[in-house]
Amino acid sequence: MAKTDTKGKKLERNGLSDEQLRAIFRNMLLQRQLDNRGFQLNRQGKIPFALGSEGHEALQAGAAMAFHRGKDLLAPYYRDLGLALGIGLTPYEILLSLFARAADHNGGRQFPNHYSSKAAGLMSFSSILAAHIPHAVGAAYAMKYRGERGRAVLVTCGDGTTSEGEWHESVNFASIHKLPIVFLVENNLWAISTPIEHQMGQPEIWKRAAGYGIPGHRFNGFDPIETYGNVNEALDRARSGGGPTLLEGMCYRFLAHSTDDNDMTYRTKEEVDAHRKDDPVPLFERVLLDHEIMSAADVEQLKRDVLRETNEATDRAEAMPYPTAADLYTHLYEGAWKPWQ
Amino acid sequence: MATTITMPQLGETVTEGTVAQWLKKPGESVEKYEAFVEVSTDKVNAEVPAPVTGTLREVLVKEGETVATGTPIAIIDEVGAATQSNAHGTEPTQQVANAAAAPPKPSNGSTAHAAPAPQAAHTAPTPARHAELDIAGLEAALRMASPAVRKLAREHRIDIRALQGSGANGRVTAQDVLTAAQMGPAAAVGQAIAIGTNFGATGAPVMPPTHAKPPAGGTSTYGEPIPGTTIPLNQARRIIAQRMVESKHTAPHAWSMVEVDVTNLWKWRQREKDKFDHETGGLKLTMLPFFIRAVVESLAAFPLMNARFTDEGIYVNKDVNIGIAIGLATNLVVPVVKHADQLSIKGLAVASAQLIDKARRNKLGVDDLAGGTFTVNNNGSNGSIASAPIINGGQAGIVTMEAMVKRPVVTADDAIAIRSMMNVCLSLDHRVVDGYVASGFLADLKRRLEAMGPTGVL
Amino acid sequence: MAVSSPTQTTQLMNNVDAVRATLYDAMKNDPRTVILGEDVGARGNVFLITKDFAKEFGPQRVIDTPIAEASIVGIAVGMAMEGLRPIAEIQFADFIYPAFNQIVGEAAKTRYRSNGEYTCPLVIRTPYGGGVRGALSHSVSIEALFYHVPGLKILAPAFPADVKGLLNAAIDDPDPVLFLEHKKTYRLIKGEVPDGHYTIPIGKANVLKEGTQLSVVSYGLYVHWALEAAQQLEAEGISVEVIDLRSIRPMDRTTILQSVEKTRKLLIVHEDNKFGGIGAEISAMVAEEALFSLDAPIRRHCAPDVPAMGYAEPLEHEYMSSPAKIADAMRELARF
Amino acid sequence: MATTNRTSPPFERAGLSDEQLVGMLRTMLLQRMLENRGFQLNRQGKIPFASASEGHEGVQAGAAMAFARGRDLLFPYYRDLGLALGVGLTPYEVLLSLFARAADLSGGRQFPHHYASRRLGIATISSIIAAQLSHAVGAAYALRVRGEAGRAVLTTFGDGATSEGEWHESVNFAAVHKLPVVLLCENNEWAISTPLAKQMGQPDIWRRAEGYGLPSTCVDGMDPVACYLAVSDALDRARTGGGPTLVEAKCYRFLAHTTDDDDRTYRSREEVEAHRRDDPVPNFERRLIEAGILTSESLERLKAELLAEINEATDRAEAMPYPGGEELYRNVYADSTDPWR
Repeated sequence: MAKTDTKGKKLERNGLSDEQLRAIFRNMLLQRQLDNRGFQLNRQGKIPFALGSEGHEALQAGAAMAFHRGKDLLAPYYRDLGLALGIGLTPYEILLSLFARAADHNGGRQFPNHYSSKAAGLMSFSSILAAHIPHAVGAAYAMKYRGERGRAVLVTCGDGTTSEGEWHESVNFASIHKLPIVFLVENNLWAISTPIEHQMGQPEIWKRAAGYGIPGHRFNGFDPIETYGNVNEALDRARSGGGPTLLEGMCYRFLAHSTDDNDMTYRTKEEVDAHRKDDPVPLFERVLLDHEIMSAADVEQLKRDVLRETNEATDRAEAMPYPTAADLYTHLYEGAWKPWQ
Repeated sequence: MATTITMPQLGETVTEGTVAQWLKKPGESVEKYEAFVEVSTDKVNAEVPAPVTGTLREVLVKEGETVATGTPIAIIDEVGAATQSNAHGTEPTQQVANAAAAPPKPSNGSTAHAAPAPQAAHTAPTPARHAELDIAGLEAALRMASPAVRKLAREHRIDIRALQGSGANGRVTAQDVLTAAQMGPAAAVGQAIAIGTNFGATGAPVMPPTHAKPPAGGTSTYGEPIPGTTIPLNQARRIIAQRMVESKHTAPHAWSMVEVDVTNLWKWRQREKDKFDHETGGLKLTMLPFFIRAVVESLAAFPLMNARFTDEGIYVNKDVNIGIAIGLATNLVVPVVKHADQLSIKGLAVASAQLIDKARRNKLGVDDLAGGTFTVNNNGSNGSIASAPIINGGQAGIVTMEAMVKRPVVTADDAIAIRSMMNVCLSLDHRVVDGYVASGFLADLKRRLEAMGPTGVL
Repeated sequence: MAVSSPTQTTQLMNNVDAVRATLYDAMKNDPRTVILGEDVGARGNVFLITKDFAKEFGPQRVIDTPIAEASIVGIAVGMAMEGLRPIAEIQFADFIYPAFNQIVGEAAKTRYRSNGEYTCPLVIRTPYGGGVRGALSHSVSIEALFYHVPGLKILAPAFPADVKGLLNAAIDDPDPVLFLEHKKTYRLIKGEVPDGHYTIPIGKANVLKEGTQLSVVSYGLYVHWALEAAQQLEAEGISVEVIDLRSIRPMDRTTILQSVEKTRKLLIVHEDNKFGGIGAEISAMVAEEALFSLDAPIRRHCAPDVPAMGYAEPLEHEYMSSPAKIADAMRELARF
Repeated sequence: MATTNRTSPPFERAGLSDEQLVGMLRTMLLQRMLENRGFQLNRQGKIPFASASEGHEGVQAGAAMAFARGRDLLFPYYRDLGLALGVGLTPYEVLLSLFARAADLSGGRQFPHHYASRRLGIATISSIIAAQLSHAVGAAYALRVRGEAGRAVLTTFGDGATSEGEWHESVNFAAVHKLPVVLLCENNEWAISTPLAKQMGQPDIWRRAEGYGLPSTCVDGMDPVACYLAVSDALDRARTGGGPTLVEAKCYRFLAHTTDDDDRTYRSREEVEAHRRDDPVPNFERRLIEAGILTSESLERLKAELLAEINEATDRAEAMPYPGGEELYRNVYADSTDPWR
């Protein structure tokens, strides 16, 4: 897997400004901090469940930077904390979702990390793998049908999801109609306990693109800049009527699938540690330092800010009320819930 | 010691009662005067208060079972009393059997004639096997009674067992109950005139044991009369038959009729009715109170008409209590206006209206039904212009108001005029009075009625 | 017909015409409306319901999809989330199972799981039902599999005027609606259909025939047969009330109860098999709400509990009811 | 487009004996004559429904010849009359299915051409597109688990079926486990009224194979010998542990989808006539005559024999009884049909 250039060599920044690079890094730190907070709260017994996206930070921060807020739509899956943050969700909103408070976007109905925000262009999705992909394709169809140039849909999923029939049906439909959509697979090599080699007969998801007649690319998802470059190019193609692209970003799932999972039952510590060497957060930190985009002091300050922000958001969210029992009955249909009239 | 409780006689001439519901279960304690059983009879239903304080030891009559008055129905162990030998338990039950085997003579004789019972499972064909068959019939009928049938039967106070089911396997259908309910009054009209004040005359329902509060009153109802089949007797019909025969056999009936010009009375009533309705908050002013007024005045003039025959002699009643026959949808009851001679027309109007209302709401109690000395029947409401009513046992006579019809009549001054004419019929017990008195009474009544209106003070 | 009024001009249509006319108006009047499904475009649907739509409205609005039912519904869900008014077609109800998750797990939950932020105004049309020699995979009834699902609405009109009024209501509805069209009635049933746009309220049953001795509740093809049977019985002096549910979820409690309280006997007739069918819910509801109106056990006259009707004529005949079979069921209950 | 690699090669018998070659022609003729009979009976009002596979004779006769009777398993779809005949189904059995008689293999339950015969190794199928794929893969897995080397599963499907999620899921699973299954696509360019261009984003189904890590071949489906070669290679690979192969045979559907369909509504006569030039039946007749394997006389005799056989089978089948109504309740479960206990 290609490593990001370090000190000495010129930094290929794919047109990203220092400010954007710092924003990406901030997103990555925030993401890791919030993931960590979720696990802490779970171990404290304050929340029943949390999901980790550790290892996906660079991929998600880079992809989010290519996303046009207010124009593009994001159809994510449940491991997209960084994408959600990157397109505008606040730590407070993330914690409302973790605490399942009434003020959460979904009124505390959904699992953590199942964000939806019409304002942010973040489509509602369920925990069912690949179920959101046809929705993204439908949304892309709506854009194309209305002739909305300059808009595209970014739909993400893990490697395991590519085995779902709906993934195939969706990519096929999008390719037939040349829809403005980017299929971004965050290949972290593990579907809970199923490794990629049990997921497919050959390990490269991007190769499926040819079978649909669309472009496909694979990139190093540990490198936010490379990620940005690929996603940005694909989104631009989609926005300008060039049709769909299948992207495969390689990363790794450092943590267990969720707080309910023990990954040591199916993979070795050695394997995890081997990948730790590629951990995108310290890696990118070094890049920023080497190229003097941030000073060590800046980094420390940033980390403190992120922690403070996370702590404040935690306290604020925890203090918010739960939904009431009556909320169970709202928003089933427009109007009253009546199986009998 | 143990006290045996017997089926009370709720109202004169009532010969049997039905245990509607046990309010206490064996083993439960009961205070003196505390209601412990609900009994319904031909005419009324009532909660029976305990005569002593103690524990209900044993229940001798099942819910829904009908037994003769005086039959032991329960045993209460008085507080502190040692439990008695179960002779008390068994003996009374034998009494039930005996009571059933040997009911009052007249009923036995009378019903025996008209009591073929092809549908034994649905009714008690003869008093002789009455008690036990009621239970069998009860079970058979109730086993197949749908929720709707049970509900309708309650509403209309129909004895499901008495009906001939038109459904599969003779099941009583909801429609059967409704048909019966509609036929009720029609079936009752014939005897209504005669049995007006006879409290035992119409049948009481035997309600399902599941039923909580059996309403008062009752009716004798029938399924579709199917030619070539025999409609089984129910309790009510038996008693009606018994009363008719009894009265007709014991009291030699004499009959007479006069024609009355009620043109002015009618005008008067028309003039007063709206004002009356308004003043009384909606009570209806009918011809009945005017008629009763005239009757009580005539009775005052002819006290022998307000008497009854006894072996010791003719007992002349102190009070003038007028029974009014009221036909209901499913029944005919005869509540009594007490001291009718002390009431103005308006008073009579209110009193009768209240009784009618009570009757319609099944709220008549024993007192409302007891003590009649003479009976008035507004038979004309059925369109009849003449009828030969049968006297009610223990009274000297009964008068009917027949239908009022407009007819051309020759007036005193030989003119021909359209007048509202009404026949008044009288049946009297010839043992009490003779034709001379009777015709005098009728002439007096006619004069009073024709003198009423077109104006006056109610 | 409930919707006809003397002032309205009407046209004689069969159910295919009614669906077509309604879809046509929807396409004409609302550019947000798109139709997607297998063979809906060039072929104009296998029953020719969308005949020539593609020519008039273009392939962008009349989408011939690949053979992929899960995504037909799933893509429609996404379209609905993003402001289109998709009308998805499942070519035969028998093909709907791959889309089960998209209908039950996604469409029906979209509004709920987003706490009202996202909605799914979607119509899924599908021809269902037998009697057309459709064998095991072109004749099933699917309503019982879906009417258990909160968040979904299910309609099954039987008459052309109802088809139009309810399909309009479904298209206007802000929530997902499964719209069932009985394929045997497609060309068999004709009726006057009012001109112009009108809707029939979802959840309102229709008393097709008043009666006093027996209530019959049905929908779809069997409503027509129940009506025919009821007329037979009328001649025999048995007065039967026939109710066309039209809407399966939500369902019209009031009309059913009023009828049962009047007739005291209830017969539910449907083509779907009995066990856990629509009749089960109606029976339970009536038992809960109107026990003391019942003068007989509630009866259900439904298909036998076998997976589907066989292809051979006698197998289909055995599976399907008929006016005669329904009349017998009515007589038996009336006799009770 | 599909007509590309259709260059009719110099006569290649691929090691097939004269008898085998004539056997293939016999199957092809029988298939076409039986289908014609199906349409005749439908137009006579004697049967409610018939479907056609005219244009598929070549690929089916060739594939059937590669199929090892008594060893391999066949999971066909509803357009595989020729395959069924080729693996041993008799015209009489086909006509019982058309007439839906009690003696039919499905007892008259199934649509025509939904054959199932343990004797011949033909699995039971529904009319549901692509539903047989996962079954075939499961059967192949069973062969693998039971260690039955030398056996393979042949499953067939149309081009439209490749769009189904189940197709994707099944191919992927077969690839992951290197199962002994051959996935034969009879690409006739039309899914009822939907042309290939609306079925997928590029015209070659075989190109999908790489995305699953499968070998694939594409053959002229109008050439029975070429199809025999491709399918027998694939089957041999499968039987010897070489895993699955995706074979695309490009053919054409000459007739409407079924007796209920009118293809004039969606395709031009010109298109159909253009493909008639590639009609496999006359072409193969000519090739056998040119190769001196048949004379026009022996060919006529063969046709006369087949027609007599079909006529006889028609009369026999028609004379057979329908299943009784009670048959409806059989075989719902092993035991009672009653849902209550």
